[in-house]
Amino acid sequence: MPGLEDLYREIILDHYRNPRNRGELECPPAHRYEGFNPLCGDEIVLYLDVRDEKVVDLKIAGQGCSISQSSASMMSSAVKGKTLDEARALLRAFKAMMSIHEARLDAEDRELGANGQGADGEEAPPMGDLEALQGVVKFPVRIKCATLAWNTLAQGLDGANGSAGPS
Amino acid sequence: MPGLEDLYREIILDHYRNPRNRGELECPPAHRYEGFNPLCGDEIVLYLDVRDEKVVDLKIAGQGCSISQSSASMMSSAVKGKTLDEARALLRAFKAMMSIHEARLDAEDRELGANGQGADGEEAPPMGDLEALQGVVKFPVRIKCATLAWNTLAQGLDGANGSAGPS
Amino acid sequence: MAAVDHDRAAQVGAQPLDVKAIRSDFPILDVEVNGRRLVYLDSASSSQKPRQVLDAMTRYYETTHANVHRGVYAIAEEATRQFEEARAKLARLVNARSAREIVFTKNVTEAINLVAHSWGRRNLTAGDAVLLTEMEHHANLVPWLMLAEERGIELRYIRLTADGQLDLSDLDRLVDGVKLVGVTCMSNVLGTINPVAELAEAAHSAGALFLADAAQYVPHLATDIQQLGCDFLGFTGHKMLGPTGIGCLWAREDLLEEMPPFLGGGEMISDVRLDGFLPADVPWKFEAGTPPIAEAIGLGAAVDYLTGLGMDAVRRHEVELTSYALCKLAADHPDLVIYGPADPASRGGVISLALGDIHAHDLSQVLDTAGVCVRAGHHCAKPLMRHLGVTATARASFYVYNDESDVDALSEALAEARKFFG
Amino acid sequence: MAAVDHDRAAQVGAQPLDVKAIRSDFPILDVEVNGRRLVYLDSASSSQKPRQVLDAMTRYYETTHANVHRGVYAIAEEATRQFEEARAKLARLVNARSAREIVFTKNVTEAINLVAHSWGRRNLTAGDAVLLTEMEHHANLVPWLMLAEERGIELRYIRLTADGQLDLSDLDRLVDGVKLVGVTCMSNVLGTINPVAELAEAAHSAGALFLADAAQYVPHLATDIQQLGCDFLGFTGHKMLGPTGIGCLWAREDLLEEMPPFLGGGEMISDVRLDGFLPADVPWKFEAGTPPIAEAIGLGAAVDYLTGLGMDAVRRHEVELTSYALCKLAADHPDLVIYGPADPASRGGVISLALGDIHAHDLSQVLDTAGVCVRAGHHCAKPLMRHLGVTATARASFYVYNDESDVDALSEALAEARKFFG
Ligand SMILES: Cc1ncc(COP(=O)(O)O)c(C=O)c1O
Ligand SMILES: Cc1ncc(COP(=O)(O)O)c(C=O)c1O
Ligand code: FES
Ligand code: FES
Repeated sequence: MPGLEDLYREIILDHYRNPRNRGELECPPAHRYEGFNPLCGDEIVLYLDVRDEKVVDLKIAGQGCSISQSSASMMSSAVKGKTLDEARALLRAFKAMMSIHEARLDAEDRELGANGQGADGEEAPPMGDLEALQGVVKFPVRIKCATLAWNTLAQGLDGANGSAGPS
Repeated sequence: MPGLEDLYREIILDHYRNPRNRGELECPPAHRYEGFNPLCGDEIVLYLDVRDEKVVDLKIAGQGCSISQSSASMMSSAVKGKTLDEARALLRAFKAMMSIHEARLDAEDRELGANGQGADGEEAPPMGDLEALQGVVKFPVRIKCATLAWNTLAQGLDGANGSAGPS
Repeated sequence: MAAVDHDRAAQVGAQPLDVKAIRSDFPILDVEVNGRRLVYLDSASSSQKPRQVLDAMTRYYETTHANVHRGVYAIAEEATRQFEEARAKLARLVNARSAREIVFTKNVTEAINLVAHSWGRRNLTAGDAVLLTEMEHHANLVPWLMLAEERGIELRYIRLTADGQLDLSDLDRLVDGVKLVGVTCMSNVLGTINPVAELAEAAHSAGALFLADAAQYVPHLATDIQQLGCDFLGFTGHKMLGPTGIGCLWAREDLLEEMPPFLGGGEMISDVRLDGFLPADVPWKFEAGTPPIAEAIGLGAAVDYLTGLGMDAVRRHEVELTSYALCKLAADHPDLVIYGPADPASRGGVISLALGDIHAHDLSQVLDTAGVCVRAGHHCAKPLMRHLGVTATARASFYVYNDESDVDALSEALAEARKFFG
Repeated sequence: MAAVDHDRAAQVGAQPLDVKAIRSDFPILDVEVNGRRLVYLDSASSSQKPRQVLDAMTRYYETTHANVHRGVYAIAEEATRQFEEARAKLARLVNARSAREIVFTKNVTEAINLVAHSWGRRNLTAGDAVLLTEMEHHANLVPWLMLAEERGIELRYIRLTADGQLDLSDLDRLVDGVKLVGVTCMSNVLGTINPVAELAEAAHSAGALFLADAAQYVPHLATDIQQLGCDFLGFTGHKMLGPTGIGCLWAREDLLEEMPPFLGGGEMISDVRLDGFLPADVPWKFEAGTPPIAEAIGLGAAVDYLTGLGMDAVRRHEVELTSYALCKLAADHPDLVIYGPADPASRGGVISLALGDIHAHDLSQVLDTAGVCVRAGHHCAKPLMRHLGVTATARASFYVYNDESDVDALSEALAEARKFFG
């Protein structure tokens, strides 16, 4: 039985109590993306300002539990100022860290060998504070909390791809 | 556990091997009625010739198991020559004998106090050979076999009622 | 302990429940979670099962399992007998006129879908209206939303008052011209017990039928459909000490007779040809395929268990426990928000709460480490959540095996949670 | 004993089953009927359950029951884990690409109705044709008859040859222009194993989808949906050592994605408003309400039991036993009519028979007094019965716990029956 301290690491509670990059950005130039966790009904709103293939600014609004809020806060710190490619690498690495359980439906069959590495064997970027979220995989129902902000970011990165620059 | 001899009394097997009143009657003057046992798909065809409120003749066709066939045969012997009222009394008495289980869905609630007597407390007519079918109630699935011919007769008596005489 | 006497149950002088003896019938209550005893406060989601129910099913499988209805050999006859006896027990439990009025389904959700598909598709066309309430469980919303989308029927809703009761001030207008009124007997979020008999009468006066979602009612209160005056009433086995995989629709026999079949297959036919079929008699017409046989027998044993305790005693116990909980929690936690009616006599043992700004899922997670199981989420009542202005609540709910020590454990765990996130 | 070697299973060198050891896992086989041991020959109706399956369900209820999917407390997480693990086991059993392709239903009848309602109502309109066979179980007839009545779709049928095989001489014409072909993998009356892969290919060539009713197949033969090439495949728990109250639909994920929901309620939504809803992801989109949780876990244990024996070994055992039975019964009873294919390699362990002019129900009743359980009736395949020109047959069927002594008991009991009615 995993204990509370596996889930609620000190750093997580810190990001929860003092969320970084909370707020809104003007659209345009930023874009607005919504993420929704159907399990609980919580919602995250991501404002993403991408210029010259770089995340020059981002803000987080919406509400959710401590895990989703702190994960969003950590994500915002980790991604801000990064190039789109760096952000994508981070996203892949984070999803891989979470995938052990989230992909359970697939992981149990022969299709998907989730092993915490990017599919193409690339080297994972350093995760920093984000490592603290690793404990979440022991609480399967909460994985969607941790990935909510990241799935919303994924939408944003796809969007930035599509429009290929600021709009 | 009831044994085979409770179900297949000698007299039943006799009626099964040598069915009485088997055949057809010309319609008109007779009427034709069909009875169907959805549990097994067996069917009985009853030809009923009623004149002056009396069953002057009847014949049985169709096919079914030994219980349904012998019950039909006994019914035909018991009813032939009887007045409609006598036939109805016999029908009621037979259904009451069978109702202990057939009406189980109702008997278990407060609506119906099935007690083997006509609803109005009338005296039951002598059952003769038909008593042999009493053992069937110990085999609930077979009750519909025993009552098949009688339910068909009921249609016929209702029909005779409706047209009030030969047609 | 603050005994409450408003309730009918209390007045008929039901014996208090011997909770200690009851607890010993529930093996799961001996389980330890994180080294603490299991404090199970999620019976509104699904109740635990007594030995008697588990034994009835195991005994059935070990001695007489066979497919029902068609076999002439002894164990098949016995299986059929036990299965149909379970139906009769359920009929008696809700005071049905006949066991033919009980249709076995897989859960109450299927029961309501059955009504929407079979009665609804036969009787509702574009422009017809159905009246529901804002506090319905998704089970009594989505089937009608699907029908609305497919058929263009109109859905109306009874709104809620500030303290979580149905706002009936507008009922006459709302009910005017509707064909069906569908209402939960008791809210699975707020605990509110709705005035079912009154609503059924209003429905009938307006020429509408009345469907009761009794998923939270039949397990907890003596249910008399004659007195409630419903036309359809659905409930579900796993919330009333029974197994998963079984639910019930009670419906007036004449309605069942007129309704077309729902699912097609074996058991529900009296004849099949390559170009058509004849349905069987009620209730089997609505039970396509092999039914949940062991589950029906298990549910029958659950009914025996509940009637052994006495439904009035069950209700009295829950009124008392809820009363204690409302007092105790409010006293211990001034910052605690408790949703729903304040009077224990007009509510069931379901308490939705919010502690400061701690998210319901975080709260539930922390309570779990103290062995206290409460549900966090929207409780399949998202429109009600929107009405309350929240996405989720934490919900504690009681049943026959809970007592004051469970409430005390909840209260202590809430204090721990406040400290943790403070 | 006449070993038969035509079968693939036999060729891969499966170990013979240790029937004695297997029998000791089935408590019901120790029951006595009329002072005789129970000779259970009705597994095609419903199989018996091993200890391992009953224990898995009891253990679940006694240690970790809670409603699945939404709870964040430990026992609810564990319940969810076990429930979804059962889904994964079923996916592996039929070689699905992903557990998302497995939808839990209450029986295979519901699985087929799900396809008819959800896929059918979306994709079939008046004049569209569906091709079935004359040997279908009512479960794969009535849903389509209902749709035909409602929608005016055309139903075509593959007829049968004299020895109870599908008559494929006309297949090209029959399949031309149809949208769906629905076929039983194995007849529950004749035992005929149909050429599913070939039929699926013919369906696909004609632009149709292929639905397999595998209720009698998955329990008895290694099932590989990739190799069979189906689009939908349904089967039912209680015929494969699992509990009542659960069935499965396997379907291609892209088809499930496109299909509208079937029943509406909790679990199957991702959002509900008073004016609409959003369905959840597959497979949950099709699982409205509390699912059969304990039943899924029990079925998972049944899968473990079967794969422990090895499906090839199961098949080999049944081929050998059927072969023995066909020889023995024909030798002992020259007046016995046995329906269906003569070659044990192209049929399952299902033997429909008629003894002289003794009615099937009388026969079954008399066999019962010798402890021999066989099913009498139309076996939910009335069109097939009409084809055979009978209203009922007596049917003996085998499973892993049967052996030659059961066949011997059947043969002796048939002799007694002949004497009784002679
Ligand atoms: C071929 C076939 N299809 C469908 C069914 C129906 O199964 P169930 O009653 O479990 O839905 C059966 C079993 O009776 C069967 O043999
Ligand atoms: C009021 C109400 N209706 C319907 C349901 C649905 O019950 P089930 O999931 O057993 O169909 C529930 C339980 O979740 C409920 O509380
Ligand atoms: S509970 Fe909603 S995001 Fe965590
Ligand atoms: S079995 Fe058909 S009438 Fe008896």
